[in-house]
Parts: sequence; structure tokens; C-alpha cells
Amino acid sequence: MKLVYFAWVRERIGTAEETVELPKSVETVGDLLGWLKTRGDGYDAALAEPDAIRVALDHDHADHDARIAGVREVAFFPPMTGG
Amino acid sequence: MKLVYFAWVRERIGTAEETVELPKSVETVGDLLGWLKTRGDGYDAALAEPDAIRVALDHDHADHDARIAGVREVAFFPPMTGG
Amino acid sequence: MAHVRVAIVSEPLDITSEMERVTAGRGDIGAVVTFTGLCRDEDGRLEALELEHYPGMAEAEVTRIAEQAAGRWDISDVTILHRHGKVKPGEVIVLVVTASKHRHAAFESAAFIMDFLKTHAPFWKKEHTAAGAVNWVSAKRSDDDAEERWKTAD
Amino acid sequence: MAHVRVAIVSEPLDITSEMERVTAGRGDIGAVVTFTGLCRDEDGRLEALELEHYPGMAEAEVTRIAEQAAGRWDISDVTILHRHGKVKPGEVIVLVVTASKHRHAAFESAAFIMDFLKTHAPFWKKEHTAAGAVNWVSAKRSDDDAEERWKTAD
Repeated sequence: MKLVYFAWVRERIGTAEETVELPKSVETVGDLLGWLKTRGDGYDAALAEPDAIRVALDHDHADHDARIAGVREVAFFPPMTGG
Repeated sequence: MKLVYFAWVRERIGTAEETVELPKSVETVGDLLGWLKTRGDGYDAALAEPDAIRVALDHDHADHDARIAGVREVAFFPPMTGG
Repeated sequence: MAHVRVAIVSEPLDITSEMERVTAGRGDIGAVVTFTGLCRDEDGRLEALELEHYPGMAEAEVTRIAEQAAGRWDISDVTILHRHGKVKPGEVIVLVVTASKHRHAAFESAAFIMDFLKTHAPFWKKEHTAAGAVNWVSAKRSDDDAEERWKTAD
Repeated sequence: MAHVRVAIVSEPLDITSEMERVTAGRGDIGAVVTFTGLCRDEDGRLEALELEHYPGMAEAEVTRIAEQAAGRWDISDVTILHRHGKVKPGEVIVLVVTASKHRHAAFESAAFIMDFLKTHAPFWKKEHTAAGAVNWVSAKRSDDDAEERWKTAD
């Protein structure tokens, strides 16, 4: 599964995108956030406050309880500040 | 006192402006409308429905019960359709 | 207090130059809203609109509307230009430009101005149809209702 | 259904050509509303904004917002252009143009689009200050509230 990061989430994790193999126990966005936080200090700093993290599944906004089976690309980013 | 007329009020009365001497009994816009209606068929046709007539005193919107003492120019016109 | 520009003109309006005038050399404007009111052709039925106005009062009333908007919202610039005389389908009848730090002030003040122009600005439209008929446009009840909403708002 | 035009671009936006494209050769449009969002200089403190975006999703999400507006209001044309990359104070960040027969549909759809762009379009602003500092702009609670009002409206 492809993971992409934007803005300060990207900067804290230290990479813009990566491809990961997920354990079977990771079924939802929330599970994925929890799993990522165990991957290092950068991830932990980026994802420390899950409420501040927005998620998109295949280019569409999703909640943290959304299921990720069949998804190709998951994006993590801060609240948006466009417009 | 100068009287000015616009749109179909002007067309029905048949003049764009005129200067009149008013009897002392004419104190309000409503009095003036009543007095004008006695001046001929054109006036009567133009002012037949007083509710459809808007009034301005010296370039400012006014109600039919407004007093006209000291006013230089009274305008009569239909509801506006600008913008 | 906002800068106010009002003009009642018989020539076509130049929107680009108005927008540029509002924003040129300024770093404090975050939002500009423009409203452009165009003459419609009514499915090809209309040949032209003739706009009669009350010279003197038109300028005064439109200025009062602009100043009301400037007093009610935090806007730095408000422009209202209105055509009189003959206007062809596709041409601009009215242009409103509001500028502010923030978008809601710019949107609401421009909408307020248009609602009040419709019911308060002394202009009257006469239709000239392609078939040769001529008739005065009637005021719309919906325009009175639109103005009314600003009394209960806030 | 409305004609929808969406573009995410790195070049300065040309408002005049967008407005002309919307109205050219049409007699059925009575109202055009434009919203222009400009980069402010924050009292001279700001040197530039850097706009990061999510390529692919930005286009998709902005198109969804345009189509929501077109489904909710009777508009004939909606244009949304958004810059990415570095933007200097005074330059345009976002341009929204809505066109309709009637003014309220044009005003409301443009305001709706802006409220949803603020909270839904995947763009992030980084400030570069004249003093050399660099920091991400925080999302505003007021933008969430602004979006919320469209759920209770109608």
C-alpha cells in the first residue's frame, strides 16, 4: 500500500511517500495510524495528536474509522489551509 | 415647488417636470398626491393607485405621510427596477 | 472608513480596470468580490433595455447604499457603477466590487448592496423587444423580500 | 447541468479572460460573481506564501466542490482556479467565478465554494517572512464554522 504525507506531517516523518506491507491486523485508518506511530520518532512526532491528522483514501476524504481494504493510496496531512 | 416624474408616471402625466404653487392645505406627500389627481386625466391615470407610487423629497426616499414644508423638489415614480 | 467610488455612466463598464484600481499597490486586501449584472436577451426576445434614472438622486442614493455597507461590514473599498441609457443583451448594467481582509465581509456587503440597489436606486428599465414592443419592467416582489432579510440578519 | 472548469496552476491567474470566457456569446446569464483570494503581506511581515498541494486529489476534490455547488444552485457556469507554489503578496491565490440567471444563486454558490475550499481542498500554506522565518499556517476554527452553516441552510 502506498502512503503519502503532506505539509508538516511530511516534514516530521521525513519522507513524502513510501510503500508498505501491512500486518493483517491493520484494518482501519485508525489501526494504520497506530501501526505507523511504532515505526520511529519521526512518525511518533508527526502523528502524536491523531485528531489533528486528516486522511484521504484514493484521493477522497475519509474518517479514522474507515476501512482500508482495497485502497491503493492513503494520504495523511494536517487540516487544510487552501483557498 | 418643483415636481419631477419618472418612467410610466412621467409618461402618463405627459411631462418630466413642472413648478407648482400649492394651496396651504397641502401639507404632506399624501395631500400633494390627492391635489395632483384633480389636475387632469393624465395625473389621475398616473396616480390612480397611490400604493404603486414611490416618492423622494430632495433626492431622498420618503413615505406618503412625510411633510413637505421646506422641500425644494418632490419626485414621483414607480417601484424601481435598477440593478 | 472604506474608500467609496460611485458612478452612473452611459458608457460600457470596464471591470478589469476597476478591480486593478482596488487592489493595486495594497498588501492588506485578502478578498475581492465582484458582482456583474448583465442584460439578458430573454431567449432572443429582447433587443435592448433602456435605463431611465433620476440624475442627482441616483448618485446620492447609490452612495448612501455604499456607505451603509461600509458601516456594516469591515471592508476597505467599495465600488458601485451603474449604466443608464440603452444597454444591449450581454452588456453590463451594474458592477459592484467590494474588498476586505476577509471573505465573508466582501461577499455579504456585495450581496447587501445588490439587494438595496434593486429596491432603492432610482432606475427604471424599459424593454425594447425584437418584435418592436416597448414596455416598462415591473418591480419584483422577490426583490422586496431579498431586501427584507437584511433587517433581521446579524 | 452547469459547465465546470477547474485548474490547479503554478502561473498567475488571468481573471479577465476567465470572466470573458464565461459570458462570451451568451444571452442567458444575468449575474456573474467572482471571488478573488489574494496573498496579504501581513503588515509587511510576509515575503511569500508557499502553497503545497496534493496533486491528483486537489483536482478531484475541487471538482467535487464545484459539482456540489452546481447541484445545489441553478448556475450555468462555475470556474475554480487555485495556485500552487510560491505566491507573493498582492498575487491571486484562488479565483472562483459563478454565473447564473439570478444573483442569489451566483452569490451563494460562490460563497459555498470558498467555504468548502478552505476546509476540504488539499492545500497547505507555508509562510516565508521577511525576517527569514518559515512556518506552516494553522487552520482556522472560523473556517470550520463557516462550512458548518451550509448544513443547516435551505
